[in-house]
Formats: sequence, C-alpha cells, structure tokens
Amino acid sequence: MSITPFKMPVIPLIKKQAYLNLYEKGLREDGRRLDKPRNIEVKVGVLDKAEGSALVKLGNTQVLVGVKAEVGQPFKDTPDQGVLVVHAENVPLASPIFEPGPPDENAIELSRVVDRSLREVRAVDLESLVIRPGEKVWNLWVDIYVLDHDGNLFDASMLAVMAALETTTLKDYEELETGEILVKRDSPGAKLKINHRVVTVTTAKIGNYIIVDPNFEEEIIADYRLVLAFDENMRIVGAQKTGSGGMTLKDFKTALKISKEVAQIYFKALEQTPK
Amino acid sequence: MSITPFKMPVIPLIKKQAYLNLYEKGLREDGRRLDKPRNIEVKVGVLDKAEGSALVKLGNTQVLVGVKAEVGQPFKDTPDQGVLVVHAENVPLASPIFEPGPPDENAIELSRVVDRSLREVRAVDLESLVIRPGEKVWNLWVDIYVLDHDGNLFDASMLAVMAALETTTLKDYEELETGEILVKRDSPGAKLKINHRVVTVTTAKIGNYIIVDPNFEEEIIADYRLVLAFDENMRIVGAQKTGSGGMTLKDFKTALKISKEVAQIYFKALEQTPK
Amino acid sequence: MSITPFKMPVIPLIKKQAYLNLYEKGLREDGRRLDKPRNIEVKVGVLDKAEGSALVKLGNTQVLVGVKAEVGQPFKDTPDQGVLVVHAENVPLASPIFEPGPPDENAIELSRVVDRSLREVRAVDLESLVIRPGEKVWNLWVDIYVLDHDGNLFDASMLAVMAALETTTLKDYEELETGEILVKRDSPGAKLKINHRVVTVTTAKIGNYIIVDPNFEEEIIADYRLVLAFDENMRIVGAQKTGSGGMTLKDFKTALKISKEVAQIYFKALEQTPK
Amino acid sequence: MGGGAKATLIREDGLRHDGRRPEELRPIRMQVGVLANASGSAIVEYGKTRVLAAVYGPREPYQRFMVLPDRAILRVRYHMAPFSTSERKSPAPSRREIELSKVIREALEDVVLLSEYPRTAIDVYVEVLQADGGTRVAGVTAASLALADAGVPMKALVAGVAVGKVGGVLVLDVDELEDSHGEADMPVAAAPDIGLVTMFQLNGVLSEDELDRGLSMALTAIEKIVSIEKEALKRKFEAIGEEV
Amino acid sequence: MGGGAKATLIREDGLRHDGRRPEELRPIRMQVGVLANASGSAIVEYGKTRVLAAVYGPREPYQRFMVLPDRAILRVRYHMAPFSTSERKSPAPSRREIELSKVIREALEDVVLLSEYPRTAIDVYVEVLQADGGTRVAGVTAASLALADAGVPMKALVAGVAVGKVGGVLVLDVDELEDSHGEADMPVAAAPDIGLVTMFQLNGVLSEDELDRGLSMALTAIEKIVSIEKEALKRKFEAIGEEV
Amino acid sequence: MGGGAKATLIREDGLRHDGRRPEELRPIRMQVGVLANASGSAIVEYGKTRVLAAVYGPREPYQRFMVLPDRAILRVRYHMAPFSTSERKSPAPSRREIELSKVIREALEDVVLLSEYPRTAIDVYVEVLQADGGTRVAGVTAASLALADAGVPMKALVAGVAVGKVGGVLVLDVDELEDSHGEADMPVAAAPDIGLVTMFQLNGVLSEDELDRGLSMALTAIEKIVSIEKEALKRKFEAIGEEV
Repeated sequence: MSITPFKMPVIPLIKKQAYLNLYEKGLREDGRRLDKPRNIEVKVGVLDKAEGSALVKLGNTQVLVGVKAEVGQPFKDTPDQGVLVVHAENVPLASPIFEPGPPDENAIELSRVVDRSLREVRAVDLESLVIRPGEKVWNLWVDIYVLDHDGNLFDASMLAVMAALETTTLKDYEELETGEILVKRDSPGAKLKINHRVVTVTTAKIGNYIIVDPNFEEEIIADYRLVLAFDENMRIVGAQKTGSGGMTLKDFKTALKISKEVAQIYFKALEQTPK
Repeated sequence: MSITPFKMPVIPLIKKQAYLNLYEKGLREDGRRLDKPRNIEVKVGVLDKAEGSALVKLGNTQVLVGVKAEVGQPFKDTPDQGVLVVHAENVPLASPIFEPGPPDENAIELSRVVDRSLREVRAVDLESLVIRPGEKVWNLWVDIYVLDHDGNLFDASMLAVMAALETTTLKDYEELETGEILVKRDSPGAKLKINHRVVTVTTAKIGNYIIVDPNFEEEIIADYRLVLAFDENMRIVGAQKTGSGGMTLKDFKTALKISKEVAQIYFKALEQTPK
Repeated sequence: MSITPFKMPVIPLIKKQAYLNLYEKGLREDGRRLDKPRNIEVKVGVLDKAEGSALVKLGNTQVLVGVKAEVGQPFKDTPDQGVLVVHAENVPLASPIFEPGPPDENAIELSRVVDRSLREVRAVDLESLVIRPGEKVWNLWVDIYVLDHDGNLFDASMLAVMAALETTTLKDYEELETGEILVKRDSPGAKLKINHRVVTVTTAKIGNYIIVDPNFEEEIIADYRLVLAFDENMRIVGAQKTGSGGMTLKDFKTALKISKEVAQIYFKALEQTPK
Repeated sequence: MGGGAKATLIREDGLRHDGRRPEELRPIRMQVGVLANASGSAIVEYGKTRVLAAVYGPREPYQRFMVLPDRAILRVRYHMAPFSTSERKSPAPSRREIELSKVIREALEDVVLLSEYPRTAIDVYVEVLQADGGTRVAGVTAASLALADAGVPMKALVAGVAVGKVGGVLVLDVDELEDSHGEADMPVAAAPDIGLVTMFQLNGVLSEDELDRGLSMALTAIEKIVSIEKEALKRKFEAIGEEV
Repeated sequence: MGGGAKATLIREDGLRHDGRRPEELRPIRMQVGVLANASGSAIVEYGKTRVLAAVYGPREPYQRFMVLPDRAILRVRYHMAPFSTSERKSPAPSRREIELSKVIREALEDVVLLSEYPRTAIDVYVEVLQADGGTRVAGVTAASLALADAGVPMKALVAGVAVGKVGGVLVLDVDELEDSHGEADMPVAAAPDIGLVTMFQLNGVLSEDELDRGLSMALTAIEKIVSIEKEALKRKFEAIGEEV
Repeated sequence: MGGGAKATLIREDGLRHDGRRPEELRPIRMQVGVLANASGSAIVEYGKTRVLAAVYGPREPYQRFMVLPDRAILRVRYHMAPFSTSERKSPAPSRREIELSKVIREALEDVVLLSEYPRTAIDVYVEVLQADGGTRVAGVTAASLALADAGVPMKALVAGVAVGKVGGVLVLDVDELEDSHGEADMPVAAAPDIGLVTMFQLNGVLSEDELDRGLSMALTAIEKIVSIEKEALKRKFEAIGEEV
C-alpha cells in the first residue's frame, strides 16, 4: 500500500516563495545556480571489513556504501553469472523523518533504481564472478547506508556505490577437495571487473523552474523529481520520475539537457577520487 | 488472538426485522425461498498462466480460483503423495471490510475448511502426483481469490476450487540426467486425477429460521452458520460451525436436510459446466 | 529500539515507603529476611513429550521448562559440538503485563543470560552430542515457559533449566544405510552429560537496601537488579546488571556476598530434587 | 487422518489400542485456581493431553479503540507450547492455531454474559502443555472453568470432547494415535444445561447415520464432563470455605 | 532485460514474434463496473495481460490519524495474484510490488481532485490476474477507469503503455517475452488531455534519440488508449440510460 | 569465547597478539558534531571498532501515547551495519541487538536528567560501522558524547570498556580475536564523576578475585576514556568559539 505522505514537514508558503524569488534571479539559497550540483567529496576504502567502500558527501548529504563479497550460489536462471544485490536502509540517525524498521517504499525505490541503472548496462561484469558455473559464484552485497539526509539520495548513493564497486577487491580462494571454496582473507585479491561507469543525475521541478541536485527542502516543495542514469558514453541507462507531479515534454527536455552537463561533473568527481 | 469482531457494519434492528418478516412468509429480500441458493455461474479455463482455473458467481459473490502445478518435494512423512496447498486471500477489492495484509482468521478458516473437505475424502488423487517417490512430486497450489464478497464464500470457493481442479492439466515432463525434472510448458499434458467431487453447503440461523446460501447482510445478522461438505455419494466429508451462536440438535437436523437438497443443485451446476 | 517502560504498574509511593520501613527492620512483606530467597519447589519429569522437563516454584513464581532433543545439523564453525538453543516466552497467562506476540527485550535478555551462563562454563557437554561429526548432532531446544510471574524470573528459570537438563535423556538411535538417523522413540536412552551445575542469584537495590530474590512488586520499585551466575565451584560464570539504576562498587560487593550464600541454597534445592 | 492403519486401533476383543471401550473417556482431571496472577485459571487433563487456561478481565483493553459500546469483547488465544508435541513446535502462531483460537472463542461467546461489561475485554489464554489428541476440546473445557473461576457470569458451563471413527467404529475421546490413523475426528463442545452445541467440526468422512450417533455420543459425554467441572469448582469453594 | 536473444524477437519480415508491427498495440479490452461492492471498478486487458482495479472511497480512513486537513490521501496497492505468473508468486508483497504501488500512486495523484475531499482516503486496488508484460501500465489504465467509474472527479483520464527496444528496434506495448529478452523497457503513463506525463521509467539502455522517439510513440499510443477508455465509460452510461 | 586458543593471544614476552600490554587500551579517537540533521552526534573509534551515534530530541514521540507524565522516555537502538562484520550481517534486528539496545539504554538512563523534559522522547541511535570487539561499550561512549553534543543535560558523562581474560591473563579493551578465543569478556560502563557503574555484564568464567581486579581495571580505564570525551567536547566548543 503506497500512501500519500501525510507526515512530511511542511515548508511554509512564504519560504517557498522566497525560494522561487531566488530562482527567478538564477540563484539558490546556498548561492548555487539552478543547474549546478553541490560540492562533492568522494572517499574510498573507508571500511576495513568490506571488500569495497566509499563515503560520499554531496553538500550536507552523506552516504556510506559497503560492498561485501561472499561465496554463494548463482540464481537458477543465470548459472553463468555472479549475484549483485543492492540494498538501501533509512538509517534513522540520518534524518528526523526516518523511523527504525524495514526499508519503506522510498528506500526500496532508491535501491531498485540504483540496481537497475547498474544492471541494464552490465556495469559490473557478472560473468567474471563465476567460480564454478551453476554452483559457486561471488555474491556482491552492496549496502547503501544514508548517514545524513539533506536531499538527493539518488545521486549521492549512486556516486558512492560506483566508487565502492570500482575499488572492490575479490580475495583469492582455493577449491577444497570437498568442493567447498576457501576464501583467503588476507590475500591481496584482484580488482572487481567494471564494464561501465554509471552516474544518476536528479533534477526537480519547482514552480516553473528545473533545478539540479535538490536539497531536502527543495525536495519537499518540488512537484516531482526526474532521475536519469548515464554511462560514460552518455547513453541513458535508467530513468525514474519520482513524486506525484505531472511532467511536460518541454520540461523533460530541459531536464535532460541540464542532466547531461551535470553527469560530466559527477564523472569527473569519480575520476579524480584518490584510490 | 481471536477477537470478537468490533468493526463489522451494523445492520439496523429495523432492517433485521424486515428480513424476519419476509422469512415468516417463506421469502427473502431477493425473492428466493429460504432453502434455495442464489443463481450459480461456473466458468472454467479462465486463466492462461494457471494449470487449472475457474470463476464462480453465486449471486453477487465472485470467486476466482487458480491452480498452479509445480515440481517440488513431497512432505517427509508422505513420500508417496503429491502436495496440495489451499490458500485464500481477502483481496481488498472484494469488500469494504477487507484490509490489505496477510490472511486473517476468516481467510485461514475458509482455506482450511476447503482443504480438509478435499483431503479427508481424498478428492484429489495425491498418489498420482508422484514423479520420483520421496524426491519429486507435483505441488498443487490452489489459490482462492475472492473478487466480490456478497456472502457465502465457503460454497462459492468450494465450487470454484472443484471446477478448477477438475479441469487442471499436468504438463508432460522429462527427467534429465542430472535428476532435474524438465516440465514441457507447451505439452498437452494429462488431466489431474480426481477421485471424488465435493461441495459444501452453508446454512445460517437467523432468528428462528434456517436459510441456505446467506448473502452478506444475512451473514451479519446470523447467529451462526453451518458448513457441511458432501461428496457425490452424499457422505459427509467435512463440517464446521462458524459464528458464535449456539446450535440446537433440532436446528442441526433441519440444516442437514436442507443442505442435502442444495448439494444436489451445486453438483448439477458443476456437472453442467461447459469444459 | 529499547524504550523506557511506560506501561508498568505504578507502585504508590506510600507502599514503597512501607517496604523500606520493613527493610529497615531487616524484614520483608512476606516475613523473609533481606538475604533469603522464597520457598523453592523443583519437580522434574513433568512432561511426557519432552526429553527433559522441570517445574519450579519460587514463591508464587512458576516456571516450566521443557527440553526437546532432535537430530539436526551442527553449526558450521563447531562441527564437533551439538547445538543448544535457549528460548524464553512471555506466555500471556503468566502476568497482566505480558501481551501475546514474539519475545520482547525482557524475554530475550532472560534467555540470553541463561544461555550464556550455561555456555561459557560448558555446563552441557556439547561434544557428547555429536552423532556424525560435521553432519548430524543432537539439537537441544530448551524452552522456558513462565506460567506465573511474581518476580525473579532469572533464578526460577535457571533452576528449572538446570533441573530439566540434568534429567534429560537422549534416545538411542540407529544410522540407516541412507545416512539418515532413526531415533528409537521408545528406547530407554542415556542421560545427557552435564559438566557443571549452574545457578543464578538475583539481588535488587531498593532505596539503600540490597535484597535477594525480589518478588514482582520489589522488581518494580528496584533501581536495578544484579544477576550473578555461579557454578558448583563458586566460580562466577556469568553476570548481568539489569534495570536503569547505577551501581556503586560497595553495593556490588554486598550483592556478591549475599549471592554466594543464596547460591548454596539453590544448589541444595537442586541436589535434593527427587529424580 | 491420513496414513494407513499402521497400528491396530481396534483390537480383536473390540477394545481400543489403549484398552478403552469405544464409548469410554480417558481419565479426566481438572483443577481450578492454579495460577496466582490470573483472574481465573484451570488445568485440565484428558489422559495425556494437558491444557492450562487463564482468564484476565474484564479489563480495559490494551488498545482503547478495541471495544464495543454494549458489551465486552472476548479475546481468545489457543497456543501450543514448543515442548507439547513430538517434534518441537515453533512458537510462532500457526494457521491451525489461528483457526482454533477462533473456533474456541466462538464456542464460548454465546454463554458468557458479555453485555454485563460494556467497553471491556475479557482475555482467555489456552496453553497446550502436552498434546495427545483433543487439545481444542480440552481447551474449551479449561477455558470454561477458568472463566467460572474468574467469576465471569455465564449462562452455563461448556465442555468439549472429540468423537472419532477408527477401523469403522465410532469411538469417544480420540487420542493422537487414533486421530492420526482414524477415518474421522469430530470435535464437539456444548453447554448441556441450555441445550446448545457451541463447537462443531468434522475432519473426515461419515455417513449421516454415523454423524447422528457420533453427535449423541459426544453430547452424552459432555454432560458427564460438565459434572466433573462442577465438582472441580465445588472443591475450590469448599477449600475457600475451610480457609475462612 | 538480460539473457541472450533466445527468441527471434524481430522476424525477417520486420514484424514482431507475435506478428505485430513495431508500433502496433496488442488487442485492448476494457470494461467498467465489473464489481458490485467497490465504489468503482474496471477490468483491462492488453493482449494476455489482465488487470482488475477497484476503488473504495472517498471514505473515512481505517486509521483516523492518516489524513490531511486540506485534501484526500490516495492509497494504492499494486498486487499480483499468485496464479498470474509462470511460477506461482508468493502472496506477500515483494519489493517490486512496493515500488510499483508508489509509481502507480504518483501516476494518478496529480489528476485526481484530492482537495475536493479533505480528511478522507481514496483506496485504489490494482490486482494483476494475468501477467504478460506491461502490468503496471495496464494497471494505471484500469485504476484511472475505476476512479472515473467511482465518480471521483479528475482533471483528465490517465493511461499507460510500455515502449521497448528489441533487436535494435523500438516497439510499442512490449509483452513478457520482449521484456525479458529485449534491450530496454520504458513504461510511460500520461494524461494527454492536459499534456502531462505522470509515469516515466526506463529499465535498459537507450540513446538520446531513441528515448525521444520512444516517448513520442508512447504518447501517441496513450491518446489512443484514452479514447478506448472513454468508449468504455460511454458504454456504461448508455447501459444505465437503457435501464432507466 | 569458545574455540581453542587458535591464536597465541599472549606472546612469550607477555604482550598481546597486537603488541599491547595487558592493561593497554587501543588507540581511541572521538569526534562530536559529525552529522548535520541530528540534534547531537559523535563518532568513536576503539582501534578498528568504529561506532557512530546520533541523538534526536527531546521531541514529541511518533506515537503520542508513548510518553510519561513526569519525564522523558529514552529510546535506544543499537544496530550493526551490514558491512560492519566479517560476514555480511542481515539488517533485521537480531536477538543480540535487541538485548544490547536494552543494555545500552539502561547504561544511560540513570545519568540523563529525563525529568527536565516530561512527555517527550529522546532518541539515541547507535550504529556500528565496523566491529572489532567492544562495540557495545564504544556504543555507550558514543551515545554519551552525542547526548552531550545535543545539549541534553546529564549528571555525568558515561564511558565503557570491556575487560577480558585471555590465556589466563586479564586484559583491557579486548578486540574481536581476544573476544572469540578468550576465556571471559566483561563489558563495563560507568559514570566515574558520580561513582556509578551503569553497565555490567560477564560472558565467561572468572574467579571472585579476577572479577574484582577486572572491575578495577575497567573503572581506571573508563576514567581515562571520559577525559578523552571531555577533550572531544572541548575541541568542539573551541571550534565554535573560533567561528564566532
């Protein structure tokens, strides 16, 4: 059951008007232009017990991602591929609107949009994760942990997931006589094979304006958001309109244009991450 | 925890009296006599993705049943039998009193009464469902889906389940060298073997009257309902008093007499279903 | 989420004061001295379908424990040990403060403290539970069923668990050619091997007093309780402060001294249980 | 039901596997007031089947909206202890337990004078400590006794018993073995003092004649069980009398 | 997506595996008012995909606090019947169903005049009876019809369709086979009468040009589907007219 | 505990497997105010163990009835991130997490001046980001700091540390390896400024003398950790001073 949100914080009309007045001048509360994302920080290798990890700060939004690699079984219908699972949690320390409990529809949407954007373009080389076809493959658990929610969890999460995957290492292993796989925890291992680099860019429609990388208050007053996923060849590898406002074709085209430019900024941030 | 219903619609006393006045004349609101069921429509083969299916209309009550046959394991204590699972859901589109969520005590009671009435008399030949004893058998999932609830879900569901089972086809299969069973989805298959035809007949005690096939409002004002299951030899193959009123022996005998006659009407409806 | 209890019965201040006045005189409401437990009754072999069982009455508190032994798999990291599972339930018939549902934090704490106190000192000889190393071992399910809650569930439960384990019998079995283990339900079987006898002693801090074996009302007005587990050599084999009050070192030492004496009383009760 | 007749349920001498005659009850034991906290309680044994019931209330319900303006609501939980069965039962409520909670509630609801306590809840907890057939009917008996022990006004006492058909013979008070290998199991509860059957189920196959005879057997036995209930309650009041 | 091109999705003659042209819809059938209890209902078929929708409300919500002071809340459940898929679907809501319930709610929320009914809830239940691709978009269509049938005021009717890319070709109204083996699936819903896209998702890989063309294809088709909706509603009102 | 002494936990030179002396803490790092949304927050590291804590409130509780008339209620969740452990941890709360949430709540409840905020809730979220032994005690330390950072008035700061016994030797601040293969693990938290032990658990076997000495070791270390807490808080206020 999906229910119209009835507990979201209310942004006073007067504040919304102030935002719109600024947009009219091409500016936002924090001094940004409408088509610019916030400051981006990407740190990788931040967790010792995960095979890959990254912490991303997008303005005040903080997302931590850990990738765990475990030996498991393939899905029955894809015996020649490893398994990639993306999971997101609304950790309640990240926001006053998060309550403890299983992932809600927003967390599920977040993880599924990230998952699809990776999966459809085969960003991770799942074929290279096979240990013994049909029996033993690497299972990659990608856990998105939002630590501080100031809007645009899609882009921040995707940046963190991508950075974490790009620095994920698969440990060496040995096949025992029993058929069991012994993972050598202290081995150097090998880098996970990545086929494509993917980013998502989120724009929001507020009043008559399209802005990029909305913060939390902007999300609250937005009619809808549009999440577009791109690979390094600027193919569109995923999309999701989220939020209940309707979208005109004209606005779609404007959003697409802005998003393509911002995608380059995100790609650069990933490129320049010290590894 | 079973709790006295405290959210059921209240039928005004005056309306209940009107019903009783009609009963006094041997009639019901819809013109039926006390011992007659509503109009019955049975349609089979209504679902393409199920191995058996039926849609039953009993007056305004509509029940859809799908039977899925899948290869699975037998229960440990019955290695020489297939598995039959009956499941009922209160789909919320069927009634304003249904809420989304797992089956409540009424849905569970419905599925268990149907299940027992089939199981005890061995209506379905479970022995014929064995593929490899102790290892591979057909699992039959019988899903009762109430689409419109105007009373007497027991009889409507049992009619739909019986009609669906009688038209269920088990696909041909092949044993692979690995021991796996390959089901040939497009094969003609063979009819499921049915040993007995079963119907249930539900009567209700309202005031001093026993009526058969109660509609929703009649169920609300009834003291209790009595569900009796019969096979084609008119053996009693299941029974359940449901509802909190106490039953006299005299009323039991009256109900049994009426039920036996109505069972014939139900059997005829199954008999005459175009297949 | 652990939440400050906000639904506990409130003991009027005046009653608490009455308790304290009595303590001042070295007495308690039921005539006990501060350092004496209530009357203890231990009955074993009270359940026919369990491999071990005991009913313990500690004053008005009643705890029933059943031990079921089933053949199962060992944990992956302990192939040479059987499996011991301790589970406690707040059966709602035991107290007006228990509601039906899965174990809450108190029931979980109870079972985990009992479990650890047995496990750390290897009270049960888990190695003797191996049937076929790495594959088949005995699983012991120890179910704590509180029937009447008048305080000090820790001590009453541990007494009942210990008495039940000491009288648990493992049935004879046979290895079939298929590798399956056939348990001979009617065989005499052999006693479960116990390495150590363990008791817990619970003291409570109320006002400036330390009392032992608190009843329900004493628990409500206590600042905290201290549970200390001992083996027959008077080693400390487990401990847990429970409740939100802080504890001074001095109080800890007083509690330890009292507890050691009461442990002897509990050991004697176990010793003298007719078997 | 199910299974072939693995055991000889009816011996050559016409007696049952445990030596009972077809219309013979197992030894029945009852005691009320066995728990200190509950408003009322009772333990009931039918042979090796042992059931404990407790009543709390009438009391304000945990969730305030869960009330009726003109009477008390009854809340009943039938639950099996993990150690009550041959294989350990998971403590989570099974579909069977959910159905039987409803069936037991409905077996009691018509005899309890709920209208005496509007806007309250009466909670009945039935715990099966040992299961050897007939747990739901022993549960009704225990619940009825616990209600009486709690002083909840009732039109009449209720008791239950199951009639079975094994090896073609109708038998009273089936145990687990007879239930598993027999041809039918028919749990019945009734309030004989007011002539009402309050629980009626049939799992299995019977002819109309067998159904008739089985029902009569059950009702005769229930009268006997209700008289045992009355003795158990009397014993308690005598005990209280002695204390005074 | 995924999988190799096991089936030939685009035949040598340029037609699709089922004989359709790339821009051809499957046969679409709609009927409103198919359920008696619901305030409004509709059944919609896109080829073998069959979806039933029902609307209850505006009504007081089950949980009283779940309201907004200035408008109705919309509650939407997208659910697949266990027998709707090739392998039986467990009835517990999957993560996919939770996401699609949200996506369908958001596809409707902007067209329903929620401010007409403050402090109430409008419940929309979408049940997939048979799944052969495009269930969410058929679901939006059915839900929009059921809302209209219930007399809930809306700015415009909504309909949905999925565009896919198979064997390099953009195709309209993908079925399950095309969805499983194709390169992209783009579900779109819109209210053409007011020029708004209300659902937009892309699972798969498209160039910018393909995205543009695909969106146009979808919007053209949606206009057609909305006109079929109008006919279905007209049929109902005519039928009522005849009855009068 | 459990397992044989697979690793040599105490080396021949009397030092521990990681080179520490028995009474030596791991390197401890703390920082407060690390999150923007929370009322207060802190990150705490004991060696490789890393725990993040955040405080929200005092605020109106989500469920209105969940209050006390004379003071705030404390709600504490101890939770391990899925990637914090060697094998991925399922995000659903385990029985261990449920117990530790209670134990941490009780370790804080006596020092927070709850009576200052009647009818409100103070929420404390403890997230283990990396687990290498001592997560619950590092959690108490982080929670205490986050409460101070949130400006919630407290009688005193609380900190925690675990004492272990490995190879017959009492050691301070056990890490995961020592915890898994040692003979005892005794987590202790205290508010040394007011002389109160607020958390006390023992998993393992100790003589009375060992218990005494272990408790002293823990309390000495806790004094040291509380002084590190004070420095971390001071750094924050200095930083604010500089900003002004």
